[in-house]
Amino acid sequence: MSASLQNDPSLTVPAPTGRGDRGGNLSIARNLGLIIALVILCVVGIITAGDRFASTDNLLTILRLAAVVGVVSIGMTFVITGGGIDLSVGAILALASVWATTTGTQDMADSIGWIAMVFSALLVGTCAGLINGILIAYGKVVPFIATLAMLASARGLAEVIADRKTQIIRNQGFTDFFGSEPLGIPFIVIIFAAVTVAGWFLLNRTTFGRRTFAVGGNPEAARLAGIKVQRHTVYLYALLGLTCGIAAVMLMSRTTTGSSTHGTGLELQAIAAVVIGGTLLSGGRGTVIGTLLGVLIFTTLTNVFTLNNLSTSTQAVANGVIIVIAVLLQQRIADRKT
Amino acid sequence: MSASLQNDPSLTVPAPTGRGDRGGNLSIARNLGLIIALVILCVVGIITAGDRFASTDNLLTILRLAAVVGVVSIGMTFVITGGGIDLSVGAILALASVWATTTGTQDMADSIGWIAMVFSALLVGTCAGLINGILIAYGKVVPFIATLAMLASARGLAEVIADRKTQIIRNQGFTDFFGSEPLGIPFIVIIFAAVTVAGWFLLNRTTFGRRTFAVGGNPEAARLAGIKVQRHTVYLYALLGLTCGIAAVMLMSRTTTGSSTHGTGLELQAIAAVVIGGTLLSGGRGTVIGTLLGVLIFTTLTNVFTLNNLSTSTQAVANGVIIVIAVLLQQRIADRKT
Amino acid sequence: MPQPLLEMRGIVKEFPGVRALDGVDLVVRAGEVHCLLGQNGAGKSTLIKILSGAHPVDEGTILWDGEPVTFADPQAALATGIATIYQELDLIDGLSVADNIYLGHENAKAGVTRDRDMNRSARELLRRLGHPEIRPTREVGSLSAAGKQIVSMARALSRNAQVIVMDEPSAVLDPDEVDGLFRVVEDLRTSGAAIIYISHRLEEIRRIGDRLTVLKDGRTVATDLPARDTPTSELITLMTGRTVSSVFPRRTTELPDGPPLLDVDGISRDGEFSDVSFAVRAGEILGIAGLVGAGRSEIIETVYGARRAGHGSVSVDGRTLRNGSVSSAVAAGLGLCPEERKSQGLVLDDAVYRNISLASLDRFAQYGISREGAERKAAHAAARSVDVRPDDPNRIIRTLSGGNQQKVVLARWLLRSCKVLLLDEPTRGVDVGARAEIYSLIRDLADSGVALVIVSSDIEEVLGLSDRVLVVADGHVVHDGPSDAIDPSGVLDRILAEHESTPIQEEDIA
Amino acid sequence: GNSSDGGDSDSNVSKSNTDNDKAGKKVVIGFSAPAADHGWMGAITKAAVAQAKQYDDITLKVAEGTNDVNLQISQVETFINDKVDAIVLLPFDGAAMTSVARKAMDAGIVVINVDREFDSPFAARTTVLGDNYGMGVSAGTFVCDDAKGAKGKVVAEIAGIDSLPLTQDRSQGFADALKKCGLKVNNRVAAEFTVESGEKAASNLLQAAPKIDYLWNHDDDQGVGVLAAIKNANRDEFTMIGGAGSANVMRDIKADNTVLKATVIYPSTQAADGIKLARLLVQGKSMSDLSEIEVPRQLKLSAPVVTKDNVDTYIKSAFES
Ligand SMILES: Nc1ncnc2c1ncn2[C@@H]1O[C@H](COP(=O)(O)OP(=O)(O)OP(=O)(O)O)[C@@H](O)[C@H]1O
Ligand SMILES: Nc1ncnc2c1ncn2[C@@H]1O[C@H](COP(=O)(O)OP(=O)(O)OP(=O)(O)O)[C@@H](O)[C@H]1O
Ligand SMILES: [Mg+2]
Ligand SMILES: [Mg+2]
Repeated sequence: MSASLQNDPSLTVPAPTGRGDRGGNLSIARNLGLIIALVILCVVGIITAGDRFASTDNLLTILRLAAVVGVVSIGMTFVITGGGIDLSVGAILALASVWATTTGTQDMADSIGWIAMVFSALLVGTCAGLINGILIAYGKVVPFIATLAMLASARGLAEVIADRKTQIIRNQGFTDFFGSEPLGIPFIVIIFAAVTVAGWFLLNRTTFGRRTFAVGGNPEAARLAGIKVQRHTVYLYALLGLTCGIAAVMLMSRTTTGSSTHGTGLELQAIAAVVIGGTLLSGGRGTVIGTLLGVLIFTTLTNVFTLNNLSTSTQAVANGVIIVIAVLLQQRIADRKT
Repeated sequence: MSASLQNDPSLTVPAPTGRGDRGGNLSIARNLGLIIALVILCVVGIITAGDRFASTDNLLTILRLAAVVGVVSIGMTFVITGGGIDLSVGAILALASVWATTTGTQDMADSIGWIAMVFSALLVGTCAGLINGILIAYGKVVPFIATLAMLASARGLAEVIADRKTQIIRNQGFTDFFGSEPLGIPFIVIIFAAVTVAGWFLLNRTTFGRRTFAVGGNPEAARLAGIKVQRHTVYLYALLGLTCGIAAVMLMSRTTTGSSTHGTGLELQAIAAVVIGGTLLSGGRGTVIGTLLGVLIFTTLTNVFTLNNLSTSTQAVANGVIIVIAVLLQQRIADRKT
Repeated sequence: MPQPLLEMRGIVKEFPGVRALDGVDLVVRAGEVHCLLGQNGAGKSTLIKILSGAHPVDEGTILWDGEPVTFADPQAALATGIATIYQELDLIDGLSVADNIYLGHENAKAGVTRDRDMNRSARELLRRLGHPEIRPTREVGSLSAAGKQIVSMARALSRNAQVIVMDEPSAVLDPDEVDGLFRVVEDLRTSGAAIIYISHRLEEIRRIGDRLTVLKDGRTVATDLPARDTPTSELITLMTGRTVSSVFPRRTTELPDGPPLLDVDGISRDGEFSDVSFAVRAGEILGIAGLVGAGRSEIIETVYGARRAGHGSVSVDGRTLRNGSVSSAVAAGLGLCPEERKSQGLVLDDAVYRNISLASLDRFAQYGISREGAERKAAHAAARSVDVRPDDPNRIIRTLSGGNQQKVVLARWLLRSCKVLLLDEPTRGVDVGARAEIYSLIRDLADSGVALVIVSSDIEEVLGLSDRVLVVADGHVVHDGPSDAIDPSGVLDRILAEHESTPIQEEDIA
Repeated sequence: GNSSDGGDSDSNVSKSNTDNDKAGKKVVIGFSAPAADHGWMGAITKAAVAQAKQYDDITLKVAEGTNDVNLQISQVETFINDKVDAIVLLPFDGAAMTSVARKAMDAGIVVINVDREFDSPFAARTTVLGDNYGMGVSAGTFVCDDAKGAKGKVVAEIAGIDSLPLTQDRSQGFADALKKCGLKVNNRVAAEFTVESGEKAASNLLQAAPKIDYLWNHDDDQGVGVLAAIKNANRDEFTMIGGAGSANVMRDIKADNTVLKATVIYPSTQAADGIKLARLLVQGKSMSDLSEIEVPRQLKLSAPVVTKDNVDTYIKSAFES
């Protein structure tokens, strides 16, 4: 073999990189690639679309778009860090949105307030997540299969409940509340920000977060250190289910509907954002900030494409190429810094 | 110390599971759950649909349906056993089918024979797989992201090439050859059988297969044993690309078209079949027979549903529930046998 | 003097933040057993990984038969004639024994493997190693750690190499198997091969070593020393830079009378062990002796709730533990240092301090919110008390040397201050200096009222440390008594007696 | 077939020979549609783009086709930020896009709703609709006429994506029309508008129903697959009716050598019409063939049945799938 291979860093044991969002300069290095990618995207946006890109309105448009997938991606960060995966998020979102907009729920909302709709969306999301978690932790079904089954079942159930009709939200209070823009910021963007901060705090500053890293990093070691691994796994999926419920409410407010087609393809978007962000698919390493950056990169990309009037197919090709370049870039930078 | 102690059998502890398809009775135990699930499905089919289910025609219908996803699943078994994953199979299939049916290729086929179409489909598939492999092995892009990018790019490219039109195959030789039914067996079913046997042989009886297990089970250990892990990884993805090319030819013959919409959702179907079959998503353990059973279970399920005139939503719900039950069943049986 | 077969000169290797090797020299001649000594983290494994092509070298030259060579990858080293048994088991769990032995140099024709031939020659190798009972078709993942070590050795032998490197091969073997290993080493030496042998057990080096090289902090501090008659004290001083008395610290106070703290009552598990009972008082050390595979690990894992007991019960302080629940055991004050630190003990990609505090998270948290500073400080103190090197609590565990990883697991339970501590092979892979420290730590823990259960394959260690000893053979307790009333040969006699009374089932070798 | 006769995408473009085609003030139009994951939808986008090219005064912005309402909403938001003059919107889900369309209208942008209706009249200035229910009725009526009152005919249906309201409408229309002559749908499967899914669904359906008299397939693009499956199964005892009206299918009808005897048109020019209307509205013009001064609020395109007898009339405007 050639001598050049000797300097190939890949041949050596993986370089120690920072784990979570902390660890000082390491984590900045790890996110630096993402930040650079985002900055480049923004520069491209400004060059090609000028003020149309660099306006408050456009920024809010990007954030509004990012909010739904963002909230789910934060939840997904926990599940993936904990060594799992969830393909059913889009279906759970659909089921929650449909359940929360049935005539039954809407009637209830009319009498006791729109909170009934929010509550039922969150409840349905959490319960579906709980079922995923129980199947995986106690039933020992591999996450991929368990959540694939949930994907099929939840969407099927949503269709049955909705009778394949898009359900329109009549409750004005609901639309007014979630459609409001305190200080000019859309309410769902505020929710997204709140979920991100809460997620960051939970992952990096609490024992729950610490256990998540341990469970994902080495479940056997975690178990022998006295952590209730199975129970924790259930919590993780339930948490993700809850974020799906929140996302359902956000999408309900955005579309003023509940529908069994909501959230189609959401699972791949969320997983991609999490993984691009630097969370390891094999578990044990996760970063909420990275996920946030991942979501923003994908959304900004779409925005720049739309502003530039690219054809759909070209957009798809460019999308793929840009993702790969971003990842390669990020790796080179991370390698250099450590 | 006495000689008798040297033979202490307790140096070895009870065996948990067999590895590949070898290991005799162990592998039967591992597949027993799947076989039982398939038998139950067939019994349900016979009870509910009688002769319409239990006829040669229907059997061939099931096999024809299984053939396309089956061939890709065999390739996927290799990639997953080798520790990877590929989300781009459907898109690669679409690209290969479109490329092989452009007017250019079809004109060539008219002059030098339909083999030109087959050849270009296989070539496009293999090259796309090669790109995946190189990105993953040498570019160190995680398989999930690399193949997600390929998914977007390949389908976008297919749309550009096809100009979003369904391309109809004019070459009669092609349709006749692949549409033939030697001994009453559809040719594509024969291809499926051949690919399965070849896949089994390659995985279980060759150094290539042995190294696939090693690379997936413990890449660092494989490297230390002198295996060229990166090169092997490239081979694995190229092989999967090749099976996508084969599947493209099969689908072209079945639908007499090439289209950028071919193979939509194929990735999840193939991965699900492989994982249900008992191949570990984390790599190092894989079985071609299990994958075959997995594919047959999914296809038979759809067939039984359709024979019974179930609505798509009900099918989806039932699908999810049945998958979970099958997996739970299989685990209980495997646990008992070891 | 004949030309050395292998010379490594001025080898330098840097990892991010550490200079693991800082100009190491190593000269090996054909037909010798060359021992490599050094503390945990001295750089022994790193040196041999450079030799085997696993790591690229930063600086320095390697001469083979006087010719300079570079090993770009493991294949190059293997092709030159250097085979390595790595410290961390490097086998593929999903493959069979024979497949693992011949991985990378399969017996194949046109890519099609000849399984029958490989199985036959694998069986031959295993027989040569004294382990015909390991079936070549068996899946490696189902073997015990000792079984895996044997397969690793068979794999190195299968390469017919001129230099065979063995990085702590004896760590998981019992004395009997070490004898077998040494017979093979002897054969190899007579046939003209060179062996580089790494071990922390000085008595082994005395038995088979010819010459030795001592590493300290990434440098060669002594070379060409005669292995047999360099005084132990000199070796220890060379390695550690100080003097260490490696005697077992004796009990200074009288064992206080009192009710048992840990009470194990007739626990059994099908096919593993049956009807095991013992009780340990506060301040008492119970040793469990036996050969590898006797079921000792299973017993204490069951006590700890990591395995569900088929029969019997475990109680701490009079309160019965929930069967099969580790968290209830931990809540009741139990702690376990498991046998396999990598797979059972550590989150390899996490920092040292976070691994140490893993069992004490709640102590450093208020309403579920971690108090990071306090946690890091306490964990750092615990790491210091067992002398984890380098002294950096933020280091990722994976980059620590094997022995230092073991110390991190110990530190975890020191931090948690539990009532009952179960230690499975606590000194496996730990150097002489650190071992003495661990012994005195164990002593101090006992003196402070902790009840300890220690499993070790080193019979001297069990007897030296414990107040009472349990001898286990084939899943039965064959002896239970004060440890000063029995000596190592007495222990072995009990085990042998048990073996003779129960016929050994031969595994089918066909 | 393949775009063998070149430039056929332009054949769907119409130009009226009135003043309306004279260049007027510049019009910026934003266009957003679902993902072009099947032939008809691909044809829709292509026709819209081709139509816009006919006019020098139109600047068309095409957003990435998507089935994700969240993304489609943000595309409309981007158009609003961009201050386009008009938006031609084929929503993935009409109801779900209503509120953002309304926001656009409130911002003074002319919104043309295509194919899938909003649930508020204030959300669009004009709506161009294909008649999905009518399609089903046309297909059902064709069956009834052909059966000539015979009872007990076996009718099968291969629907498109079942979770879309338009599929439900088509099926409803079909069932209602059949009821009038005492028939019903005996076997129904759903595909996904793609060739591959059509082939799959049809293979299984043909097994489920050993004898069929009539088969209605909702979409001609998936119909290519359905026909392949029928050929694979060697079945020819029934009459098949298509849907949407692709050029392929019309050629098949004309050739009259397959089971396919008719198709129900579902115009793929709706979005192109939308573009034209948007231009007229922004430029303050009217539809010159109507005496009405304003562009009407709703245009419902009819769903005629194409058979061998009238195929020549329609084949020119059919889309190449
Ligand atoms: N991949 C790595 N990245 C960073 N540092 C490493 C890596 N591998 C080893 N080191 C460091 O190099 C030094 C030498 O480690 P090495 O494993 O060679 O020690 P050793 O002598 O084999 O110890 P032991 O007796 O405990 O096995 C240690 O400080 C260790 O932390
Ligand atoms: N069924 C099994 N499958 C896989 N590994 C097992 C199984 N049973 C036990 N082991 C592992 O094999 C190892 C050795 O078990 P063994 O029965 O030899 O314990 P022991 O007598 O305590 O030996 P040691 O002296 O190594 O501690 C343990 O680490 C245990 O976890
Ligand atoms: Mg070492
Ligand atoms: Mg043990």
